[in-house]
Amino acid sequence: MSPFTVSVQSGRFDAGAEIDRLSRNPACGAVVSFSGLVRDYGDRQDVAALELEHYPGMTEKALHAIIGQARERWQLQAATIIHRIGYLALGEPIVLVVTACSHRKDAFAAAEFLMDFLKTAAPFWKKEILQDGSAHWVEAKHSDQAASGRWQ
Amino acid sequence: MSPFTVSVQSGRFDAGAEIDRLSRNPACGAVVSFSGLVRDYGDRQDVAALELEHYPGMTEKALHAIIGQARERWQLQAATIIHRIGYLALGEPIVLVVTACSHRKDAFAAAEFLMDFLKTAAPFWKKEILQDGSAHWVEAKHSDQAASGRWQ
Amino acid sequence: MKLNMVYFARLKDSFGTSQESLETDATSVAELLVELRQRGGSWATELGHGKTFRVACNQELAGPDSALRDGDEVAIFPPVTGG
Amino acid sequence: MKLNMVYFARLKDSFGTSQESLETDATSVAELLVELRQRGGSWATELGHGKTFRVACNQELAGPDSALRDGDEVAIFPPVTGG
Repeated sequence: MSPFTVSVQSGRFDAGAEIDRLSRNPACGAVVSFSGLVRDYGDRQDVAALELEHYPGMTEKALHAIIGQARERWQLQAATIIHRIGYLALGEPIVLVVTACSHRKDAFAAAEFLMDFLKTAAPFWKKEILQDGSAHWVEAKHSDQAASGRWQ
Repeated sequence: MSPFTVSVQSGRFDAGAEIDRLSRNPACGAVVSFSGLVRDYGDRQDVAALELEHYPGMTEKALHAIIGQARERWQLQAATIIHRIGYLALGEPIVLVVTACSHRKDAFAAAEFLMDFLKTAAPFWKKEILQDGSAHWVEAKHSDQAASGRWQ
Repeated sequence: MKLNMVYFARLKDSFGTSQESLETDATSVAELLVELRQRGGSWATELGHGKTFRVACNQELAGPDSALRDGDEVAIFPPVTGG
Repeated sequence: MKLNMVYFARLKDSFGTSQESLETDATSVAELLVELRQRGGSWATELGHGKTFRVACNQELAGPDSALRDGDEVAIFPPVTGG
């Protein structure tokens, strides 16, 4: 199995299992993970759940391309990106990024880079479902554009 | 239980369980973890294991102080630091830092800050045990001093 | 020539369709957008100047000058909001 | 006055002891170090000028000017290498 994996799935993921898997590489002294969760304060205060849509086919390509960019910048020994789609209730995990490097600075930088680029270059869209049952598409955040821009 | 915990222990830790515990806070949309492992290239190429010594009493104080400094800088909702002591074979996890914040930028920055300061301010010392059975104390790295210096 | 058009998220809802087969003479993304805006209604509004949207050609992000070829899969969607 | 001295890691090995009760008139960390260096041998070597080590007083990092009081726990150790 390649040390670089991406997955788009509706089911939950196991962050600990992914960290353990990437920790088995004897060259990796540093493993960093990021877990993103459905919060109760997106564009609105009364969010009950999210509905995640994506562009099948392009999504996987985009995630592999983002990992490729990270590998050009850092000594990245292994990386995993898992992104969930479909209906996700409040508190559910949405996204997991795990990076494994020889040195902690690289592992931190690569994980943050992967998240910043995923947020601007991977074709996922969030719809917020409110407690009254109404729903709306989330607008892209300027802060996410700024976060990916700082790597250029 | 306080959302800010430190532990100095000889046994293994469960990174996934700590991430899951910090993910239960509904205000936290972002959880970052760092796992540090015994590598096969410390000061020498033929390292078989580490022996970790610490200063009981001061260690826990120092780790809580480091968390306190992080809380002054970022909106840190919860944090865990677990550091192992005693004999640790190649590939074993040594240290775990987990941070939970509303925003990913804060969670990444706080986790990296905790690691950088732990490496320079928490009284732990590594002894490398080589494959031939000989052992020596690891020298402090200039790069670790530089890493903590950049936060000032 | 024929393009396989796909739409996502808010644009899919506005246009009332998620995909269509489009017979066109447009040779670039910019020309294709001119043609789609001429449909009026939500097409003119959503793809109007000053509106922010993205175009992908064969599942890679494309710019106004990107060339189009027969059989291309062309996607139009809002800025992404995953993660 | 009396200090409870503790030593760690390489310094513990060099000094051949991990702790001792020390009767002293030193009122600061700097004065204490002068006194310890006068023991000669590994004390003079390890605590010599140009050597890097840390001093903690009552489990908080201390500097040369830190005052010492009867009953203080004073630790001397190499730069830390955990994590």
